[in-house]
Amino acid sequence: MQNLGVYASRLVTKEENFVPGHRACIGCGEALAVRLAAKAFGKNTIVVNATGCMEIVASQLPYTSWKLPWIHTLFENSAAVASGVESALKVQMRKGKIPQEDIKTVAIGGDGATVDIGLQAISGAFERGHDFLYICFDNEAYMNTGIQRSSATPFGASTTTSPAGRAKAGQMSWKKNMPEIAVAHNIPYVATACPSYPFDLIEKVKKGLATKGPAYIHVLSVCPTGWRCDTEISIMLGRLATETGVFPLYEVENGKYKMSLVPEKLKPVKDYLKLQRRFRHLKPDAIEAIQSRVTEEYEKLLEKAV
Amino acid sequence: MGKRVGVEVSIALADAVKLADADVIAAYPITPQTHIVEHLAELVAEGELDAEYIPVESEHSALSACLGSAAAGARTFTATAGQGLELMHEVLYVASGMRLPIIMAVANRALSSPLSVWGDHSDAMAVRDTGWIQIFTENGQEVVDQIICAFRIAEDPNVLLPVMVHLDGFNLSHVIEPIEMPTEEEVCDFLPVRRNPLTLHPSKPVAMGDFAPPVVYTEAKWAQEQAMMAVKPTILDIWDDFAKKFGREYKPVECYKCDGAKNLLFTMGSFSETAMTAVDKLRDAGVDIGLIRLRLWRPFPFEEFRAAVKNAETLLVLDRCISSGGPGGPVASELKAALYNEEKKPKVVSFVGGLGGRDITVAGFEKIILDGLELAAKGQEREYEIVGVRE
Amino acid sequence: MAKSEFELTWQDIEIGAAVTEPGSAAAYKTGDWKSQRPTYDFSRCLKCGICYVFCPEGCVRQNQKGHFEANPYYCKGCGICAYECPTRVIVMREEEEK
Amino acid sequence: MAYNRINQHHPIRNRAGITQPDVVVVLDPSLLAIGKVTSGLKDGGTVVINTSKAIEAFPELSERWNVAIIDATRIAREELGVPIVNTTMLGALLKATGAIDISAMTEPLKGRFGRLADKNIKALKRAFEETQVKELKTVG
Repeated sequence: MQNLGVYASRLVTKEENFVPGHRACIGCGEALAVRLAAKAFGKNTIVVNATGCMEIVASQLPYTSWKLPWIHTLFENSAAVASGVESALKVQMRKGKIPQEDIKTVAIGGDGATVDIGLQAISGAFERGHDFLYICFDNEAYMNTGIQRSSATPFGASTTTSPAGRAKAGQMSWKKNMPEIAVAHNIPYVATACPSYPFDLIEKVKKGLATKGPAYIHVLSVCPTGWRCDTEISIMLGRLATETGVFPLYEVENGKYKMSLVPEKLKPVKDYLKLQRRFRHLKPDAIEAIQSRVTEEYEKLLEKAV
Repeated sequence: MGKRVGVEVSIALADAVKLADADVIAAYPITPQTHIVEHLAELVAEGELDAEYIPVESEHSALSACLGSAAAGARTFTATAGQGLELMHEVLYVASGMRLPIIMAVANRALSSPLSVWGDHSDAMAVRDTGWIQIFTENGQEVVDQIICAFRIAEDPNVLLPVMVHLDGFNLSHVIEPIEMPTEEEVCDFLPVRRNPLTLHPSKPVAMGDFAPPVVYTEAKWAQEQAMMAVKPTILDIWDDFAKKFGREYKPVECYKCDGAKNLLFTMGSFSETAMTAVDKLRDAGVDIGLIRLRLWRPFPFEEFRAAVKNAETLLVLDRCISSGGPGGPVASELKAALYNEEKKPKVVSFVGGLGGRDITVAGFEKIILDGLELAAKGQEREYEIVGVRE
Repeated sequence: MAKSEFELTWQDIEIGAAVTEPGSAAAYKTGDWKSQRPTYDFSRCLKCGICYVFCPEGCVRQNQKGHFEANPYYCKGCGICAYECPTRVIVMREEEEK
Repeated sequence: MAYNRINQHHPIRNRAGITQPDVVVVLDPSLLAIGKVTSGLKDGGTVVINTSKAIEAFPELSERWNVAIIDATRIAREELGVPIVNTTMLGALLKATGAIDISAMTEPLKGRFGRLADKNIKALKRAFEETQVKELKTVG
């Protein structure tokens, strides 16, 4: 996994469903994640997109970056819209109004659309058991509006609404654990992924699509603009998030946890933090607090995966 | 022609949705809409209606699911009331902006605070500018007929806009009254299968819901508004066809004993029928009064309204909603605006009443009319009169 | 797309402002955003395609000799391909003034 | 509280609540002690009461109005197995007022109750038969 095998290009389809010409920032990990996921979607997928970076960069009238049927309506409702799409396909096929075929429904959104404003609609759609895949492309803040904190922003990160100052060291709450919230809905498939591990991401997306019932994938998407890092390390930083245990890769199939990647020894979290200027104000004790939290959470996860 | 039977209006409404062969219903329960969606859920559970009933977790998601469903080509219905309609507010604009032919029944209800589950038009007036075609009904038969017409109007290739059918909460939604239900064959004949120029399907990928920068937003909104302004002839045609097939006529503005009347009372919704009784009584007593009622609220039927009042000297308007800090009743202020540039126009006296389920009896309407005529003669001191408030 | 957003009239707007040409954004040039451009020494190239996989723009294509190269029309110059290339084929250089 | 209007000649257009009824039907006998159920009842009107008491127990009512009584709760328990008195009170109302021919009720009850219709029709008919009416003595 860590070193991509040679001839990597042969392992992925050349078909691009999310085409160049999009207006994502330079070095955007999220655009890469969407591009790779869209390859996995194939042609028979309808995409429901929440308002956010990926919607804005790909859909300015009169253009679209998508080669798939695509709909954007609002910020907080993509899971509900997907419920409607999935139900409409099902009933129309049943009634013979459209041909019977396997058409997948996917909803995508950023962390704000998923863990904050859209959480209720996602919970409702999961509970009702719609046959769809929800993918959260998590860049850990409201990047589209200018780097405001969300409940997915990690502890200590300085954002425009959790600025580091004399009294506060940036975001003072811990990142909401959305994959666990998805697991708590007893849906058949939950996974975490990162475009730094592209084949793993593509495989998980395909698995999510093939799942009957709701599936959820949480994709860490490095944002050089908001994380204040150099653009060329976008992929490396995603790898580092996994290698330090900050963002472990795993799957939960029918309640059973399985680690996708277990490094022999986790790298220190400070290696990950020091490359991002959103953390540069952190004092050693804050870094220590983050390290112990990451270690603790990682061990809890390993225990579940046994 | 179906049989005339005594049935609760909400149940008949749900049966009309079944006759229209809706594909997807997404709804969240709220008083006084509940009987509509309960009966639809029952029809689906019993296999009498082949549809997907999506029991969403909020009204916001109800209408959002309808967006997805309608965009994917399915015939789509929802119903709500009061707070529920308010929670849908931002989604309403999306449905019309994306030209999605969703049908919604609104069992009109007052808005909190204080909490009130009872009827008035505050919910309807708050959504008047959302780009939906809006039809008001006065009795159960009209509710059934207009629900069936609404599907045909919304899905007409010249329209492709969502339609709201308003029925007063409780005063209409919960009343058991004689209604003639059309037969399945009749509705099938009247309402063609939905054909969609653009839907979400892999056979022809389209992108719906792009954002519009300032250089193109105006063009997009104007295209939508052109569609709205062009729908009235289609609605009139559909109502004509309905009259031919079912024998019941509908007009954007309806008159009751208006011929030669110098004074007119203006109402919307189920109060209109009670007001007719008051008009009958006062006419018998020699008072010059007629009644006009608006059926088509959006698009506003300017020509028909102006024609209906052109010989009137006084127009008494009853609103069931306060425009807080504004001119009193939203309907009255619209009517005034519609008449402002006319050379010959009636004096308008604005009343607000029937708030939060407060009844207005026949005697109450008689008093409104007589007080209104007196105010018209001596001049209204304030922007509007409040009906029946205890002091 | 025949007309740009500056030329569209309201009559040109599709029903519901839909876009009926899939992937039409490919007409949009993002290449002039870049301040650095990738340069190649293909003698070391393994033709592995890692640069193709990791390009956020999806603008890397295989040329006739089988080497992978970014399309300057879209390339925003992020430098990911240069950083990830296992044999250091790619070097980012300052975009020259035109 | 629920209202009902019947008219076989004209469409009913008045949707306001009824403040001056011709008939008051009291489904819950405990209401007699709580509120004035006859408030607004027109002179010469009719009050129909679900009660286990004898008709003589309501002298004040029978002074001004026609009074009809029925032990609807008992009939409902015996015929339907539950103390839900709506159909039963309907039988009493028809007996007291003659507003609708009782035979016209069969079809609607079948439509409303399906497989439970027979029990309800029986309850309606029993109530119709067992209702006692004390008509107001017309003066003079």
